[in-house]
Order: sequence, then structure tokens, then C-alpha cells
Amino acid sequence: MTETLLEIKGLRKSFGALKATDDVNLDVQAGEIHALIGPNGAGKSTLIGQIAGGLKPDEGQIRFLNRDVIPLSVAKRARMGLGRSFQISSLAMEVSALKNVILAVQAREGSSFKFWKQVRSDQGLMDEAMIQLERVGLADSARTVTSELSHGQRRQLEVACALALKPKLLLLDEPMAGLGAGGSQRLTEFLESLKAEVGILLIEHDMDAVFQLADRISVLVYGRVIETGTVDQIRQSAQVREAYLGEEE
Amino acid sequence: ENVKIGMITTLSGGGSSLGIDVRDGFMLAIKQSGRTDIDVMIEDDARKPDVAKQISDKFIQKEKVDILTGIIWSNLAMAVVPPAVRQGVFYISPNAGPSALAGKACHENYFNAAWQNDNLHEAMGGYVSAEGHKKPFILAPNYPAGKDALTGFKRFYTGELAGEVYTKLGQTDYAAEIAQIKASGADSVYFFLPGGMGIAFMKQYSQSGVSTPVFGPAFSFDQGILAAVGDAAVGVKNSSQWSKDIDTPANKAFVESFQKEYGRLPSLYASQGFDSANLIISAVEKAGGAKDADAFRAALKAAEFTSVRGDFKFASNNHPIQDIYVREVVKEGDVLTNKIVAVGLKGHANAYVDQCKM
Amino acid sequence: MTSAFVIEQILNGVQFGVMLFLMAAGLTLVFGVMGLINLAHGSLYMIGAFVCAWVSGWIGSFWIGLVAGLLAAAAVGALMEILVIRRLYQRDHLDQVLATFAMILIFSEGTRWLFGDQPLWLDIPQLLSGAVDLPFGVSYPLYRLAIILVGVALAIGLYMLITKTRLGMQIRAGESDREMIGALGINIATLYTVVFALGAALAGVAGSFVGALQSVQVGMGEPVLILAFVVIVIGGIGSIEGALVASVLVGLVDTLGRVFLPQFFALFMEPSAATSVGSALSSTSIYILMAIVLIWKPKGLFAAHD
Amino acid sequence: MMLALENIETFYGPSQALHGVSLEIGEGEMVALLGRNGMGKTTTVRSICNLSQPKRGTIRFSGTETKGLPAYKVARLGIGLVPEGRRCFPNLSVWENLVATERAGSWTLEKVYDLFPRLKERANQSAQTLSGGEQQMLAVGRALMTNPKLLILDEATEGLAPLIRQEIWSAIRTLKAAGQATLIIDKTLKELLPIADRCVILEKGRDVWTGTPDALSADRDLQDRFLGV
Amino acid sequence: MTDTLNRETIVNISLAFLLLAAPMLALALDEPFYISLATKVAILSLAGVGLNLALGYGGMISFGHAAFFGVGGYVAGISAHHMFEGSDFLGLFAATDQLLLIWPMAIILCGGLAILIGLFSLRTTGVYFIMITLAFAQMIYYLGISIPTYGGEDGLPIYVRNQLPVVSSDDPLTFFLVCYALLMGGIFLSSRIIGSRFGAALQTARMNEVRLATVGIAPFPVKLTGFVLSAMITGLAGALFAELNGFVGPSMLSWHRSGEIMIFVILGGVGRLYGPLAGAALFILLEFFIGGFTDRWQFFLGLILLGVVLFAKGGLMGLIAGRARHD
Ligand SMILES: Nc1ncnc2c1ncn2[C@@H]1O[C@H](COP(=O)(O)OP(=O)(O)OP(=O)(O)O)[C@@H](O)[C@H]1O
Ligand SMILES: Nc1ncnc2c1ncn2[C@@H]1O[C@H](COP(=O)(O)OP(=O)(O)OP(=O)(O)O)[C@@H](O)[C@H]1O
Ligand SMILES: [Mg+2]
Ligand SMILES: [Mg+2]
Repeated sequence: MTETLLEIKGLRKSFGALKATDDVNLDVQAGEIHALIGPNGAGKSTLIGQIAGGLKPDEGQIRFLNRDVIPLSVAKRARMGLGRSFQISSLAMEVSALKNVILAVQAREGSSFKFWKQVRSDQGLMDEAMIQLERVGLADSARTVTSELSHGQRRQLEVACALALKPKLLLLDEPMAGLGAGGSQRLTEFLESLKAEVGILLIEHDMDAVFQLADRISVLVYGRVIETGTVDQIRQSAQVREAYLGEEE
Repeated sequence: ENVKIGMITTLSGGGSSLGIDVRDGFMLAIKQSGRTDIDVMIEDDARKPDVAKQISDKFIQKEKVDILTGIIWSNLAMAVVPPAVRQGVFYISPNAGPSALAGKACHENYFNAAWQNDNLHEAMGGYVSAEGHKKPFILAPNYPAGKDALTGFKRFYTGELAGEVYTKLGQTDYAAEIAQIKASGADSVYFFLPGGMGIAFMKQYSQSGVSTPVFGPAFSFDQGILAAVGDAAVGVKNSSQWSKDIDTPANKAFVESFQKEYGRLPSLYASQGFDSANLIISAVEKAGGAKDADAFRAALKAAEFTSVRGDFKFASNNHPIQDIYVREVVKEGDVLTNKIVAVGLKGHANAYVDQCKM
Repeated sequence: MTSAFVIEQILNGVQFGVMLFLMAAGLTLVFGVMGLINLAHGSLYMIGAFVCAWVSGWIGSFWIGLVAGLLAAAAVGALMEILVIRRLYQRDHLDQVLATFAMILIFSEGTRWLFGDQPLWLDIPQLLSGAVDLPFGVSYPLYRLAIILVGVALAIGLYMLITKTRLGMQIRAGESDREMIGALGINIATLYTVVFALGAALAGVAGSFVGALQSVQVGMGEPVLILAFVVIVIGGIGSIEGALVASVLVGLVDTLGRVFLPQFFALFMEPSAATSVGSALSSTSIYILMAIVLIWKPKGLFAAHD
Repeated sequence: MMLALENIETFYGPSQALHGVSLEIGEGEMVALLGRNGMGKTTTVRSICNLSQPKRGTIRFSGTETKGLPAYKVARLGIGLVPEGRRCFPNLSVWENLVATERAGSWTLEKVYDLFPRLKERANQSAQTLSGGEQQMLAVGRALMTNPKLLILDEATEGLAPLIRQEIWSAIRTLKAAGQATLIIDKTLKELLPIADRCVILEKGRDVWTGTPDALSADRDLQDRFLGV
Repeated sequence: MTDTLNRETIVNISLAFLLLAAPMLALALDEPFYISLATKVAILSLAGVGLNLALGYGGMISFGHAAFFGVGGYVAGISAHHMFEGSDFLGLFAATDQLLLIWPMAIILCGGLAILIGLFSLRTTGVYFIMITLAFAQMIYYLGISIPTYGGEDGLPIYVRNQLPVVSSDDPLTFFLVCYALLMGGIFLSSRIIGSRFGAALQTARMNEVRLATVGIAPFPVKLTGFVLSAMITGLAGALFAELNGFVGPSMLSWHRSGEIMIFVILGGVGRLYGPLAGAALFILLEFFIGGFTDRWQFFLGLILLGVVLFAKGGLMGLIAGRARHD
């Protein structure tokens, strides 16, 4: 039987008159990739923000691992096993790629209030971080300062950091954006292989990837989920074609 | 062997004009004495206590001075004087005279050649009383010197007050206080607001059209500052132990030679610098240098020099016993200056003599 | 305590506030809008006041002095931007702190070198001397009313410049992404020189106006600097209307605190202790105000963006 | 030639990102710049705009050599940039972003609003709070408002929904038909190749292949080697 | 890459050595005064080391560290004052002249104060943080100038010399060595902290708080802890400074002092272990030597500082040891 990782009920969030999230119901099961698609400005990132904790919903429920997480801080939710990547990358720019990942590993492993032991001499931490970098194909750039990474490389690094948390649920906000055609393909395969260990809520405008990966797809338009279904169902839906897909080949 | 004097004074930033006047008066006296056995080293304390302390360490430890002098501000004096005199060095104050150093923390090697901080205020308190004012409004900044000032005033003015206000140190806008003065029905105003605060207050006071007479200590009406206060100051009575028009030969010669040397009229501070130097010179003369501390101390205490302010003696706590005059700001041609109109206190010492156990 | 007294004190508070705005206006532009930490702003204010005092003492007209003060501050500002500040945009904010701190030393000593050690004399112009009668039996110095007018006019002018003109948009854009605005064809370097000079000119004007009320002396810019930063931060960085509101708020709190706090404590304390405690508290009132505002609204009252 | 790069070499501090890139764009031509992540596409764009001045090599735009010119002068020669990562001015509203750097020409506010109605809807919203895709639209609109002779699109369709992407592509086609010269970087070969006149592939800071889209489409091996497809 | 690292290490060792050698040399040349100058450098460097932890590593630009510096100083001063008067503090604590009690007291008090200030201030960021820390420091400053018991603006001279076990704190060289040891201890502690897990979190808080929270570390406690540690080090420096000068006063609490400590850090190189030492040493030596040379010394000091900012990226350490390494 599958376990429900995330369950959202009746979620609402407005910015002034704008309803960015309007009565959203959604769930993600273990071992599932649930894709969230929708036009620009539909409220996808806003939804992710509320799940991860950066934004406070106005109304509704978010349950993660059967626990109401709305009162919890971003950091607490992350420690519970909620990993995320940002649409516009958000990294520690002045340190190396490796250090960004190390921080994630260290946070997962336990307290950061250790003042004496040097990170540099903590081989376990380093090895673990390298493994994550390798998985996303960034091992060569491990020692490069993040601000010197190209755009695409930074996107990969975000994913590595999220993975280093060994999350139960990954929230990925357009991970393919900025990756070249080849990079997207590789990431697609990689996410496919992750499925077994972690549930994924995937936002992506790259339809090739979405159709290839998703077990289920929800379509968000003006803050509302207009449809949820399998790849085929969504492909067929006239409503979705009109609002989002357009005349795909 | 030469007598070595270290002068620590404020020569840069705001407030530097006081230090410069003290220095110039002091050096004028040294020059006039024609002595070649006195070396004076001068350094700028930038009005910072720790810098002053550092310079004093340098003067004492490196230059091995016999005498320190020059400090303008009480808080700097408090940082420098106690440790210096304990190391056996003499300190002659040409300006600051905090009550602690006159009372409990007095020391046999500390001499003040200017005044105890309360002196000028006490004189004004007495004068305002004597002039028959019944309701003065008094104000000063909220810090020890300000509190001492008003306490000093009240020591000799014992009647009713229209109001007593402590302003913020460094405040520059006095509209609110002026309105309070207006509303209080005061028949006179006494203020102690040193430096730019006093200039600002006087300007704004005269602009406000309030006509209640103003009294103050000399600090806000002294030669250096009068030009900046402008005509607003004319007619204001202020208390001082010195004035340019004190009619003694020594003072006449001082005013004339100072003006000749530096091209400006001397200020109160210049006179204090000048007197400090002459005090030292007289003691050096008498004790044959400063190496024999006991002899030198005794010679200082005797104060056998001609002060430009007239009679000068030391009280038992090494602070002056002197006359304090009341002056009035007048215009001589284009120049604003002061004229003595009365004697506020005669042969006055200070309130801390008894607290000093030397 | 009559109502006229209270009204007059409120007026004093507002007036002091607008005066603060006047002093902060240039800094609002340079710091609030361009995002540049210029500690030497107070020095530009001082330079304006000195030149105004000197020229008006020499020629005998406050107004010519005012223009001279404005021009001198603007010129020094432009020079400062070209020679120093321009090299620091790409750097850490803290380098600006160090560089402009160094400029304070240079300007203060330079001014002393040029103008001597004594404070200078500067009086209010004949035209604006005297008092006017207002309702409720309050009579108020004309010059201070004029300052209120100039301050408010400047506030409106700046507000229009910043929010309504293309120039204003470009300045703000330059603050957030200097490289990008250049890549879109705007000569941000020259633009910033001009704006910096404008900010300096405003400082010069403020110095001249306020110098006539206070003492024109070396170091006069320092308290102004802190107050101006306080005002801008309370108002919310980048917001002109915020700076104006904050100025008036600070002016009122400071003035009314000074007047009424000692009286308040006198209700239940003996008089001398009340004066003491009251004035000690009122000395810090604006800092307490700032702390409260920032604890309540961490980005100031009129946060331009969060 | 409108734009000609000859053997340019560009550094970030001590590290060299371009090791000799040459490329040309003629009037009305549309050139696609391709390559895997980190191969130097963006650096090439930055070099053209003089945001990173090349250390060696020459760049001519409309007959002017741009060496040593400040970036704003290069831009005023007629280059409109849609930078990687959008870089809208966050503290400006949508409308302000569009008009702050506008230069006269055929593109006007109305036309941009017609192209992206969403921007009109959000005209007074601060750019910071726009969704990713909306910011992307804004960046494109902002560049168009400068009415450039050469439009540079660095991943301009990143993060855009398929429908909008189709609109942008059709807008690009319209632009091209109107004779707009364009340098374009984009990952969706499917849409890019049909409209590009020429393709240049970068590999480790060098241009390793130049040719027609047809030749590229035909050559799986080439794609595999340099684009990782 | 490794050679810049080595270069910084070499520079660091040289700085530490020079500071240690200066008073020895002074003693050999019979110029004991320079010992107290070196002591001043050591103490103010320590204050800078404290600030650097918050400002350089944690990105918390505190413009109120004088509050801690001064409070540290006042602990020493007040304690000595009561010792001298033979009275108790508020009738509660017996006065002590044992530095080994006074120092921890200063450190703990500053830590407590920093918790209080930090709890409020850390809600803000950037320039707002700069100003709110200034606000708190100003409140304490005005408290300092208006409390008559402890001298108000005039300050409080320390008449009794506080004591250390075994060694004599009265001897300038001994006192220098004590300060030097504490400075080196402070730097070593900083270096451990920075390299630790906590240090990694603290530095990420500077660069990107969102990132820190995203990996599951709450930024607020990290920043608060960093701020408190920083305040404690600066507070200790304040206690030493009071001891050195034999005096405390509100000038130790003033914003000029906060600014000066900040200038040391920036001048030396923000976020460099030995930056505060380099900065404080240069500043104090300049102040001392040009001060003895001309009245207009502040003008020249200004020019020199300006030269350093314009031509040395990353302060003195940037100039002599190259770019900082963060990986
Ligand atoms: N703080 C805010 N204030 C006002 N409006 C906001 C704010 N944040 C987001 N919005 C608006 O809410 C809507 C939803 O934004 P969101 O970022 O969630 O979109 P999205 O679905 O992720 O779009 P995209 O695919 O373009 O990234 C947008 O129209 C955006 O402009
Ligand atoms: N600011 C910088 N400092 C140092 N090196 C940099 C900097 N920016 C980019 N680089 C390096 O230069 C090389 C080229 O980067 P560039 O951004 O041009 O790649 P790109 O082809 O645009 O990649 P992407 O498709 O990921 O955007 C990369 O190896 C990158 O690491
Ligand atoms: Mg989004
Ligand atoms: Mg790129």
C-alpha cells in the first residue's frame, strides 16, 4: 500500500485582490512523481512556498507525514524531510559548490551548534557531499565558487543540496529550466531513478520531461486546480490544452 | 637639567579653538620668560579620553616630563590626572576643574590655575540674586558638568525658580525650551550650554523675540565665540574670573602682547594658559627646577606670580581663591567684546575644600 | 499649562521634524534611493553652512550665501563621487563606510584649515526675521515657518523626482542592478554623479538654512548625520513620504518628550529626580522610538519593498 | 556585417572562460548560439555587450569597434539584451521597468502589452513579486522597448509555459520577418532550429562548429558530442 | 590556490610575531612606553576580533558594539570603584579586585545584554540592523552619561589596580602579555568557530538566510549565538581597556567607538582572522605617529585611509595576503 506523504486541503492564499492559491486540494504519495503544471503566474511557486514554509497560507491545511505543518518553520519542515529547489536559484554564492552541499549534509546529520570540531577534517561529511554532487553531475565543479558557476550548473547544485537532505518529499520548482537539452534529458533519467526513494512534487514547463516522468499531473490555473489525472488524461483534456499546452505537436 | 612640560590639549575637530587658545597663551608666557631651560611638548588629544591617556603615558614614560598641563575637558582630565599625579608627575590645569578632583580625589600634585567648575555659576547665582531677580529660569545639558553648573548657581541663588531644565547634550534646537521660558513667567534666564549649544541657544533666543534678560557663564560669551553669536549677545551679563579690561599692568601687557603675537584678541582660555605657564615659571624659578618635587610643590602652592586676573591664591585643595567678575557684552566699533560691570564674588574659593584631605 | 503652550510645542515639534527632513533630504536621495552609505553627508552639510556663512559675511546677503553654499556643496559632492565613490559601487557596502569615514576626517580638517578654528557667524536674512501671529494666540518665528515650507516643498519635489520621472526610475533601477541598467543603454555613471551632486546640494542648502539657527562650526554635521539616518530608517529606506512622516514623528517625540516627560515624572517623584529621570529618558526618546518602530516593522514605516 | 566577433578571449578574474570565439551576424539574420552548460554562451553575450570586456580579439558592431566602450554606449549602438536569469529591476513596477530605459522606435508600450497581456494586467505590481514566467516576459518586453537593431535573447523562454513560449516564438518569427537581427540562446532545439539562419556551437570557450540548422539536425553525432542530446 | 592560503598564513604569523616582538624591542631599547601602545593595539584588536565574528562572518553589521565594549569596561570600573569605596554593588554583590572574577563577569554581562539586544535587533536586517544596534547602544550611552553614581560623562577613574593570581598585573609587560594571550586566544577561538559546523551555518546566514532555512537550520538562533559570542569577546576587550587606561567613561560607549572598532575591522579586511589586528595596528600607529607630527594629522590620516580603501580591495589583508578564500 502507498503512504500519503503530503496532503493539502482547501488551501487559500491571496495577495491583495489576487487569489494566488484558491481552494487547492492535492496529495503526493510515496514513490510518486506528481507534476504540477499551469500557466505562468498560476500560483505554482506560491503553492510550493506554502508547503515549504516561506509563505503563510490564509486558510486550509497542509499535512506532511500526517502532521499539520503550517505552524512549523521552514527549517523544521526541512528537518522533517522536505527538500526543495527554487525556481530562481538561492545558494550561498561566496563558497564552493561543495560547501553548499556540506551544509545540507551537516544539517541532516544533526546539530549545527558544534563549535569546535572542524568541518574540514570531517571526512564523512565531505564524502557524503561529493556523492550528491556526483549524482547531479557536478563533481568536476565541486571546488568552484558558486558565483563562478554557470546558470545551469547552479540549478544542478540546488538539486544536489535538496538531495543531500535525504528528503522524503522533494519539491522541485522548474529544475530543468536553464539546463541544456542534454542536461534536461539526464536529469529526467535521474529523477526517474529517484522515484523509489523519494516522492516528488515537480513543477516544470518542459512537457517532454513532465510527460515522461509524471505519475499524476495537476493543472493549476489562476490558483485553482482545474484538473488532476494521468498523463494521458491531461493530454486529452481540451481545457488544459486551451489554458496551458496550446497546440502541442 | 631642563624642565620638561607635556601639554595635552584639543587641537583638532570641534572644540579645538579652546585648546589652541590655551596653547597660545601658554606659549606666549614661556616665550616672554625668555627661559631656555623649559621644554614644552604639545600633542593633540582629539577630545578622546583614551587618546589623552595614551599621550600622557607617552609623556611620562618616554619623554619623562615633570609637568603635564593643557587638558580642556573634565572627562579627559578625569582619565589623565589621577594616574599621572600618582606617578609623581605634576598636573597644572589650565581649564577643567571637575569637582571630584577638588574634593575626594584631590592630590598634592594637582593644581588648578583656572577655576573649579562651579565657580562661574556660583558667581552668577549670587549676582542674579543681588540684582533682585525673583524668578530665574535655569537650564543646562544633562551631564555632570551641567548638573554641577545649576547646583553651583543654586548654591548662591536661593530664591524661587521659574523652571529648571536639563537639555540633551549636543542639542541644537531650543525652540521648545524657549517656549517654556516664555510660558514660565521667568524674569531672567541663566544657561550653561558650552560650545555650539550656547551659540545655537542665543541665536534662537534672540530670534524668538523673548526679551527676558539672559545671564550665563563666560564660556558662551568669550572672545573666541562672540563673533559667532553675533549681535544677539550684546548686553548679556556673564561671569568670568578674567576680562580683557581688568585694569592691571600685567593684564594690559598680556592683552597687548597676545594681540601682537597672534593677531587676535585673547580669550578667557588664553588667559588661563598664560597664567598656568607663569605659575609654573614662578615655581621653577623659586625651586630651581622641578626635580625636587617637595620644593617645587611648595613653590607652586605659594603661587608667587602675577596673574593677569589680579589677586590669586591657592585654597587648601590647590584650587584658586579669586575674584569673579560680571561682564557685559558690548560692541567696540565692529568688534564684540566684554566689559566688567560688577564683581560677582570676591576672594572666592570653592565648595569642595572640606572634602579634600591632603 | 495653556492650550497655546501645547499648540506652540506641537508646532515646535513639527518644525523640528521638518528641519530634520531638510537635513535628511539629501541623504534620502543618496542613501535611500542610490543605496550608498555616505557618512560624509554631514560634512557636505557643514561645507554648505561654512560657505554660506563666509560668503554672506563677505557680501552681506544671506541669499547669495545660500546659493554659494549650495554650489560649493554640489561641486564638492560631484568631485567626491568622481574621485572616490565611483570606484566603490562594485565593492562591499563596508568599503563605502571606511572611505566616507576617511572623507569626514579630510573635510573636517580641511574646513578648519580654510576657515579657521572659530565658529562662523550666520544670521537669518532680514526678509524672514520676526514673528508672525497664528491662531490660538501663538506667535511663531517667520524663519522657522519658512523652513517648514522649504522642507515640505523639497519633500514634494523629491517625491515627484523619484517616483514620477524616468530619471527617478533609472536611479532606482541602478541601485538594484547597476550592470543591467548600463546594458540597457543608460549612462549610470554620469547619472549617479549628477544625483550625488544633487544630494550634496540639498545637504548644502540644509546646512545654510539650519546654520543660521545654530552654530556654524566644525563637527556640526555629525549629529545631523545620525539623526538623518534615524529618520530615513524609521521611514523606510527609499521612501520619501516615509522620511517626511518619520521626521515629523521624531521631531514631535523629541520635542514633546523634552517638555513633558520631566513634568510627567514630577507627578509622582520629587522635582529634582523627576527632571533628572525625565531628561535622561527624553535624551534617548528618538532611539527608543526607532527601536520600537523597527521591532514592530523591521523595514520601517513605509517599506518600499520587502 | 552587423556584428562580427573575431577570436575573442574573455576572462573572469584569472580564469579564462572564452578561448577564441568568432561569429558573425548579418542584417536581419538570426543566429543561434548552442552548447552545453558552462561552455561560454553567456560569456559570449556578455562580451558583446562589454559587460565583460574581452582581453583579446575584436568585436565590431555596425562598423564601430566596441573595444573600451562602456556598456551603455554599446547598448546605444543598438543592442537589446534579455539577460540570463531575467534581472528585472525588483524595486520598480512592471510599467516602470518597461519605460525606464525605453528608446524611441517601433516598439511601444502598447505593442509590448499586446504581446504580453499579462504584463498589462500586472502593470503596477512590483517586479519582485512577479512569477518567474512573468518576470521573463518583462525582461523580453524591456529589451524590445529599447528598439534594438540586434536583439540578444539569452534563454528568453526559460520558465515560460508552453502556450506563452509558442507566442514568443511566433513573436520572434514576426520580428525576423520584419528584419530584426537576433542572437539567440535557447535549449529547445525543436523550436529554435526551424527559424535560425545559422548555428554556432561552443565547446569549452571555443566555437567548434558553424553551419546551417539543417546540417545540425541531420548530424546526430554532432548533437551528441556538443549538445549532449 | 594553495599559495594564497600560505601567504595569508605567513602574514598572520608575521603579524602575531610583530605584535609580540614590539614591546620586547621597546624594553630592550629602554622605551617602555611602547609597551602600553602595543597593549592598546592588542586590546582594540580583540574588540575587533569580537566584532568581526558578527560582522565579517555572520554579516551582522553591528554599529553598537561600543555598548559591549563599554559595559565590559564599566564592569571593571564599577567593581574597582566599589572596591575603592569599600561598598557593595547595589548592596548586592561584594566588590572584587580579582580579574579572574571581573573578566567572566564582564563576559557574562555582555552576553546577557547581547541576548536582549539581539532578540530585538535580529528581526531586522541590513541597514535596519545597523541602525537598531546603534539605537540600543545610544540608549546605554545616554544612561552612561546621566548616571551620577558612576561619574556620568566625567567617567570613573580606577584607583585600585585589579589583581591576577601569580603574576603582577601592575607590570606593563606582564599586562601586555596577558592581553596578547587573550587576543591570540580570541583569534584562535574565532578560527575554531569559523571552521566548525556552527561557523558554516553562521557564514551561510550572512550569504543567504533562505538557503540556511531550506536545508533545515533555523537562522535566528544561529545568528543570535554568533552575535552573543561576538559581544562577549568585545566585552572582554572593554574590561581590559578599562584596566589599561585606569579609567572608564561614556566615550567607551559612544557611537564613535562603535565606528572605530568597525573601522579597524574594515581597514584590516572584513572576515579575515587577523584583519582586526592589522587594522587596529595600522590605525593606532598612524594616529600616534602622525599625531605627534602635525596638528593637521586627521587630514593626513583621512588621506591614508582613503588610499587604503581605494587601492586595496578587501582591506590590508586583501592587499598583503590576497583574496580571502571561502571554500
Ligand atoms: N508577494 C506578492 N505580492 C503580490 N503578488 C504576488 C506576490 N507573489 C506572487 N504574486 C503573484 O501571484 C501570482 C502567482 O505567482 P507564482 O510565482 O506562484 O506563479 P507560478 O505559477 O510559479 O508562475 P511561473 O510559472 O511563471 O513561475 C503571480 O501573478 C504573481 O505576480
Ligand atoms: N562570474 C564568473 N566568475 C568566474 N567564472 C565564471 C563566471 N561566470 C561564469 N564563469 C565560468 O565561465 C564558464 C562559462 O560560463 P557561461 O555562463 O558563459 O556558460 P553558459 O554556456 O552560458 O552556460 P549555461 O547554459 O549553464 O548558462 C563556466 O565554466 C563558468 O564556470
Ligand atoms: Mg514559479
Ligand atoms: Mg548561460
